[in-house]
Amino acid sequence: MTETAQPKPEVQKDRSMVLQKEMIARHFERLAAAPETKEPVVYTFVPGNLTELVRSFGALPVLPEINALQSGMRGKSRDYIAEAERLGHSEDVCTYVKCDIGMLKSGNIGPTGKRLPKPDLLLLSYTGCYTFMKWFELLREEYDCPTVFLQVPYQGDGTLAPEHRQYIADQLRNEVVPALEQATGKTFDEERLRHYLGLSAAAEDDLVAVLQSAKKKPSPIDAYFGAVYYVGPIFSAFRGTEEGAEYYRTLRAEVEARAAAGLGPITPDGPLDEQKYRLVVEGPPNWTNFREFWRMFSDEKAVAVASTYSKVGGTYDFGFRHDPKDPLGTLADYCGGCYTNLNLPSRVDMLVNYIREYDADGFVINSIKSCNSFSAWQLMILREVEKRTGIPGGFIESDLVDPRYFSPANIKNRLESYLQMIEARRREVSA
Amino acid sequence: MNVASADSGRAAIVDWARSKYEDVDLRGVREWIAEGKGRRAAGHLPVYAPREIIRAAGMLPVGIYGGGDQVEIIRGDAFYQSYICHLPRSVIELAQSGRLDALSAMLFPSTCDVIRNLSGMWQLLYPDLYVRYLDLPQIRDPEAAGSFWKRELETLLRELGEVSGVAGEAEEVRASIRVYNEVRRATRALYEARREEPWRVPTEELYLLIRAGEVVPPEVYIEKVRAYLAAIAGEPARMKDRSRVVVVGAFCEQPPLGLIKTIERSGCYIVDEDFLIGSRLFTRDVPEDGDPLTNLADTLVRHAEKTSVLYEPDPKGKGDLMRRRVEAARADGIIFAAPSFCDPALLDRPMLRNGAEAHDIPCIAFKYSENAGQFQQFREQAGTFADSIKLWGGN
Amino acid sequence: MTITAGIDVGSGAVKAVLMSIEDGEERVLSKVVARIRRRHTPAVIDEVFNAAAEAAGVETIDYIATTGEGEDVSFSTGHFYGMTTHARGGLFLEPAARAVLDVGALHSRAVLMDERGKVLNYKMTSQCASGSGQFLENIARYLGVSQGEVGELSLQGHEPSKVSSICAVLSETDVINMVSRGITTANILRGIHESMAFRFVRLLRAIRAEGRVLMTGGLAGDVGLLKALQDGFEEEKRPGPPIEVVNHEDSILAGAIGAAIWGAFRHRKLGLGEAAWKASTPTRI
Amino acid sequence: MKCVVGIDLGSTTTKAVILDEEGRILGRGITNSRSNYDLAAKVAREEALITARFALLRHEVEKRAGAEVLRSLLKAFRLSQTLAQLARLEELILGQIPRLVAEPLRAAARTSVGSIFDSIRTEEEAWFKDPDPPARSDFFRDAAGSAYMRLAEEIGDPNGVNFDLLVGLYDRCIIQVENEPLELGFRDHIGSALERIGNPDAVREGVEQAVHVPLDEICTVGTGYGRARLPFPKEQIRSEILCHGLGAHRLFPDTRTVLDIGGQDTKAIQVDDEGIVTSFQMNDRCAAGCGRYLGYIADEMNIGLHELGPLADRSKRRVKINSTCTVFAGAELRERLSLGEKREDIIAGLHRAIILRAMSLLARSGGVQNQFTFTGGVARNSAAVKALRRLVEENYGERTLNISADSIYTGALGASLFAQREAAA
Repeated sequence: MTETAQPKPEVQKDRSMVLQKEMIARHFERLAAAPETKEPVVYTFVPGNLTELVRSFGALPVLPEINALQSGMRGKSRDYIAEAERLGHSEDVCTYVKCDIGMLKSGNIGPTGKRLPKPDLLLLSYTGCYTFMKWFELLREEYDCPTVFLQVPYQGDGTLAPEHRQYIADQLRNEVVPALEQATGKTFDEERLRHYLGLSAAAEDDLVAVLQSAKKKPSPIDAYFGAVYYVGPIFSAFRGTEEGAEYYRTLRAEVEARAAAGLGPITPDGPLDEQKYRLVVEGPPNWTNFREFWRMFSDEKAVAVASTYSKVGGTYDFGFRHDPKDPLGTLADYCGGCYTNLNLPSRVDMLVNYIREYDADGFVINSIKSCNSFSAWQLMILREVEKRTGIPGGFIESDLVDPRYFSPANIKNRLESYLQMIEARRREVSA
Repeated sequence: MNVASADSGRAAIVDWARSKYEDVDLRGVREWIAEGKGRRAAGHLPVYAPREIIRAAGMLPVGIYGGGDQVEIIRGDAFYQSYICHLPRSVIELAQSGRLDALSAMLFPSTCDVIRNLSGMWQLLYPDLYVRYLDLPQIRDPEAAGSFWKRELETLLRELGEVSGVAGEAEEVRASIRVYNEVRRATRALYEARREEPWRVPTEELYLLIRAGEVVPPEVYIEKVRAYLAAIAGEPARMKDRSRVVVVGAFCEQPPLGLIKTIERSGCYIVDEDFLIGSRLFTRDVPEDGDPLTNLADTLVRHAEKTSVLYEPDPKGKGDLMRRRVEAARADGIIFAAPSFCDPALLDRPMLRNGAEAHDIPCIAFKYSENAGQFQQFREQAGTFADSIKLWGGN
Repeated sequence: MTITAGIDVGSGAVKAVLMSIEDGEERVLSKVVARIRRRHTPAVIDEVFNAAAEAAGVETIDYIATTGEGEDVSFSTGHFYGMTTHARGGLFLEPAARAVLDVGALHSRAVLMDERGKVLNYKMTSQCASGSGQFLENIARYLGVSQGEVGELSLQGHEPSKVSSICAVLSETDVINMVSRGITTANILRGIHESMAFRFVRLLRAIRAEGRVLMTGGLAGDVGLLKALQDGFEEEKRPGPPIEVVNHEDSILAGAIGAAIWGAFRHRKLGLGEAAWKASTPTRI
Repeated sequence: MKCVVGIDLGSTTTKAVILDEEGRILGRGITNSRSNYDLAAKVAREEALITARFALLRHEVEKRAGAEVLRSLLKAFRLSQTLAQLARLEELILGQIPRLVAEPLRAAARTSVGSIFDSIRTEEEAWFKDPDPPARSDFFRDAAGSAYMRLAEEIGDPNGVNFDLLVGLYDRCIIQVENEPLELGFRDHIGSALERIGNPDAVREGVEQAVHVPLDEICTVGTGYGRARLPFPKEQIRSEILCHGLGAHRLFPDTRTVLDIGGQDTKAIQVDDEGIVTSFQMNDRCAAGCGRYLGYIADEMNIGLHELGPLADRSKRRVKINSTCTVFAGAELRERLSLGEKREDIIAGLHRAIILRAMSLLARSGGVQNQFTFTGGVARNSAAVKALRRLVEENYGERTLNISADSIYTGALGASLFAQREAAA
C-alpha cells in the first residue's frame, strides 16, 4: 500500500469515526444516568424504528439488536448465549434474542460497559421480522412495563397498499402516541416531530450520497463492512438529531474527498486502493469475527460496492425521505419500506439493479444460520439473480453473534473458490 | 398396531382417513375437481386460513402440511439450507414434483418468516398461480384489528372469485360459515371423546381424521367424524395405567405418525395437543346472522385460541396458558414437542414452560422433524415421564 | 426376600446385576459387564444374564427388569426407561447425589432426582455425535490408546489443545492435524475431555443440578473426563450453585442396579407370585 | 525430462499427479493422509515418481521381455514395499509387548504376533503368485489392518492373549509406521523386485535405461483440504473446486456437472465447456454423508473399504437409513443388525443415504447437466454409483455418467494442469 494513501483522508476519516464514538458514548451515559435523571427510556427495533417520534417525547431509544451485535463484537455473546440456553432457550433460535436475554440476565451491561436502564415502554414495531414479536413478549416477562404493538403489514404483493399505510398511521395516532404520552408524561408535540423529521431528511441525503459513491472506481467506501459503521447512527438512536445530521455531513465530506483523490476505503489492514473484485453483498454480516471476516475479502482485494443489509433500517437510496409535511404518514411509509418488509421479487430486483448500477463482478450471500427472516429464501435469491444477470453468485454461511457457527476454514474456502472462479472466467472471456 | 383392527365401521373409517393422509399426490382433490364442471381448489399452509372464504369463492380448501416421512427430499434441498425447518422443503418438493398441480391458488398465512418467505418463492416459481400472503391481525384493539382483517377477507374473497369465476356473495359466505360451524362441532365432539376416554380414541386415529378433514369437503369430514364417534361408542375398551399428557408446539410442521404412536406406546395418553390448531382456532362458533365477513373477522380477533403465531396482548397470558390447558384436559403433565428450527414454538417454549413449572406441572421437551425416522430418544423421554407416573402415582 | 435382576442394554455394552432386597436393605449379589463389540446383541444379553445368575448362585429370580435398549428382551418381566433407572441406581451408589450424569457411547443425559430417586428434570445431548463416548473411543483408537489408559493420560495433559469443530468427523480431522503438529496425546485427550466437559457443564446447569452429582454409564470410569468436569465447574465464568461431580467403581452398573431395585418395587406392588426365572430352566435365545 | 506436479491434500487420502512436457499423465501417487500432511504430500509425490519410472521403463521392458514380465515386476515391487513396512510394524509391536503386556502373557503374545505376521507374509507371497489377485486397498493401513484384525480374531484366546490386546498393540504402532517416511526408495525396491523375478538381464537393462532418465519438476500446484499447509506461494495454491472442475474436464471434455465425494466433503460443481467452474456447492460444517461415513461403516463391520460396495450390491430390499451423522450410522447399523435386517440391505441403505445427501447438493448447485462426471474416493464404490445412477435418472432423466478409473486423482490432475499453466506463464 502506498504511503500517499495514508495522511489526509485518514485524518478526516478519524473525524467521523471520533464523532460517532462520542455520540454513542454520550448516548449510553445518558441511558446509564436515566434512572436518576428520570429521562424516559423506550426499547424498539432497528427496522421500523420511530426514533423521531420517540425523541419528540424526550425519550431515549434503546435498540436490542444493536446491543446484541455489540456484545458479539466485544466477544461477550458466547457466554450470553450459553446463559440463555441454560435458561431453556433452544440452540435453533435467533442468537440476537439469546444474546440480549443473556446480557439482561448477566447484569444488563451495555456496549460501553455502562448498565442499561429498564424500559418505560416496549415499542414493538413489528416490521418484517416475526422474531421481533417473540422478542418483546420475552422481554415483557422480565420488565414490568407497558408494551405497545405496531403492526406493519408486510409488502406481500410488492407494494404498501394505501389501506395498509392508513392502518399503520391510524395505529400510530391511536395506539403508539397515547402509549408514549402515558410512558413519558408528555403530550404529543407535532411541531417538534416535524423538526426532527427535517433533520432526518438532511442526514438521509448525505447517507445516500455516501453509499452511491461506490459507483466510482475504485470505490471510496466498502458498502458492506464499511457501511455497517456508516449506517450505525441513522439506524439506531440518532436519526432526526442534530449530532446525527452533523455526523453525516462530515462523513459525506470525507468520502467525497477520498473519491476525488481516487482512493479506496480503509480496511482493518489499511487502504484498499487496488480493487480486484467489486461485489454486491446480501445478508447481515457476522459480528463475532467481524474484522477477520472483512479481512477474508480485503486480502483478496474484494470490495463491496452495494449491500442490502445497509438498507434494513430504511431504503433511502430508492428516494424515500422522511417528510415533515405528513409526520405520521411519512413514518408509516418509512416502516412499510424497510428492507426487512420487502417481498422476494422486490429483493431480487434490488440486487439485480445493484449489480448493474454498481458494475459489480459478482455477488455474495452471507447466510445467517439463526435468522429465518433473511435466510429462508437466499438459495432462491442466489439462483434467481444468477439467472437474471448471468453472473454467478457466492454463498457463504455464518451467524450473527454465535461464534460456534463461524468456521473460518469453511468460509475462506468458499470465498476463495468463488473469487478464483470469477477470475478464471475473466481470463476465459479475455482469452 | 391400531386398536381399531377389530372388524367395525371404525376400522374402515380409520383406513379411509389414513388413505387421505398418505395421499401426498392429492389424487382425492383431483378426483373431486374432475367430478364437477369448473371446480377448483385452493391450497393453504399452516397455521390458520379462512377456509370459509375459500369455500364461498367456490373452491375446495386444501391444507398443505408438507410431505411428512413419505416424501424423499431431492429438489427441496435446492431451496433451503440445513438450518431451516423441514416443512417448506417438503412443500417445495411436492410442488416441484407436480403433486400440487391440482391447486389454482396458494395462501400463505403469517405463521412465521419461513412461510412468509415461501410466499415470495411461490410468486417467482409459479407466476401464473394466484398467490397471497395473509397478514393475520395482531393488534390489541378489536375495532382496528377487526376492520383491518375484514378488508383482507374482502380482498381475498374478491380475488379468489376472479380465479374461480364464482363471485362469492354474502349468502355464500354465510352458508359456508354454517358448514364450518358444523365442522367445528364435530371436531369438538371428537376431542371431547378422547379427553374423556382416551383409551377409546387413540390419538393416531383422531389425528388421521382431522388431517383428512384438511383435504376433503367439509361435509365428508363431518359425516366421517360422526360415524367414527358412533362406532367407538359401542366398542368394548379398557383403560390402561397411563399418564395423561398435553402435547404442545406441533402446530405447523407436523410430527410423524411414528412420533405420535411412540408417545402413546411408551405409557402416555395424549389428551390435548395443538396439531393443526388452525382447523379449530375459534373457541366458539361464528355467528350465522349479521354481516358474515364482520362476524368472521370479529371471531378471529376476539375468540381465537391462544397460539404462538398470534401476538399475546396480555402480559400474564403466556405464563397462565399451560395451567389452563392442563386443567381443561385434566392432564398430568406437558410434552413440549416442537419442530427443529421452528421459531414460533421454540421462542414461546421458555415462557410457556416457566408458566407451567410455576404451577408444578411436570414438563418434558424435545424437537422433531416431520421426516424423523428414529424415535429412540422420544421413547426414552416419554417413557421416563410415564415411569414416574407409574412409580409415583401421578405427581 | 425379593431377588431381582437388572439388565442394562447399552449401545456399547451390556451390564447385568442380581440383587436381593429384604426389608429395605438392598444388596448386590453379582455383577457382569460385557462390551458388545461386533457381536450379536441378544447373544451378549443372554450370556451376561446367565453369567450373573450363575455368579449369584440363586435358585429363582422374582423379577427381571430391563433398561436402556432392553425393551424387547424376551425373558424380562418389565422395562424401565434409562433415566428412571440411572437416577435410582445413582442414588444407591451415592446416597448423597441429587443428580446423575449418564455418559453413554452415543447420548449423554443429565438427570435431576430427589432423595427417593424420582426424576425431577433431565436433559439429553442432541442428535450429533461430537463429544460422544463413541467419538472419544474412535479418537483413542486412532491415537493408539486403549480405553483404560485414556483417563490417566488426559490427566497428564497440561496444555490442552481445543477441538474447535462441532462435527465429530471434522473434530477428528482437527485431531489428525494436532498429531501432525506434534501435540502430545495427553494434551489432545485433555482437549477433547474439556470440550466434552463444556457441554456437560451446560447440561447439568440446564437441569439446575446442585451439590453432588454422580457420573454413571460407560464413560463414568474415565478419570480424565471427571477431572475436566470438576475443573469445568471451577472455571465457570458465572458460577451457579456449587456442584461436586464424583464417580463410583460401579458407576457403569447404575442403570442395571436401578432397574433391579425398581423391579423389586413393582414386584411387591403387583404381588407377582410366579418366579421370572428358575435355575433349573436357564434362558437361551 | 521436465515435468509438472499437482498435489491434492485430501482429508483422508493425498494424491499426486505428474505430467510430462506434452501434458501427458506420467505418474500417479496416492497415500493415506490420516497422519501428517507434509509427509503425506511427500509420500504421494514419491509414489507418483515411482509410477512415472514404471511408465518410463514400461516401453523398455515390454520391448525386451513382454508385458507379462512387466506386470510381475510391478507386483514384485509392491510386494517388496509391503514386506518392508510389515517388518517395521512387527518390530514396533514386539517392542511394545514388554510395556503393554503383563507377565505371564508376554511370551504368548510374542508368539501370537509372530504367527500373525508370518500368515500375513504368506498371504502377501500368495498375492504375488496369484495370476489375477483380488482387488485390495492401496493403503498399508487398510490392507495390513484388515488382515491383522482377521487373524487376531482367529488366534485371539479369550482367557489368554485376546483380540482386544492384539488390536491394542496394532493401534499403538500403526500410526507410527504411517508417520515415518519410507526410507527405501525406488532404486532399493526395484532391486529386490528384480531379484524376486529371477533378475533376467533383459529386464535389468530396461530398468537401468529408465532409472537414469532425470525427472525435474519445474512447477508444483497444490490443492485440497490441507492445501493451506503446503509451503507454496499463493499462486501455486488452487481451490479444490477449480481443480476438480478442470480435472474432470480433462478426463471427460464434455463434462458439465461434477460430483465429488471425498473423505469429509462433498462438492457439486457446474463447469463450462472450458472446464471453468460456473457454480458449486459444498456440504456445510458437518461431514454427514461423506466418504468417511463409509470408512466408519467398514471399520464397524471390520471389513476393508473396498469390500463395502460388492457387499451392498447383493442387496434385494430397500432399507431406509435415518442417520446421516457418520458416527450414529454405525449405531444404526448395529441396531438394525440386531433387529435381524440383512447386512447387505443395511449397507445398501447407507450408500443410498450418502447419495441422497449428494443429490441435494447437486440440486443446490444447479442440477445435473449432461455430461455428468462422478469423482472422488466414493466413485470407486459400485453400490454408491448404482444408487447415484438411479436417483439421477429418476430426477433428471437420461444422463451420461462418467467415472474414470483414476477418478480419485481428479483434483490432483486439475492441480497439475494449473501447474502446467503456471509453468507456461
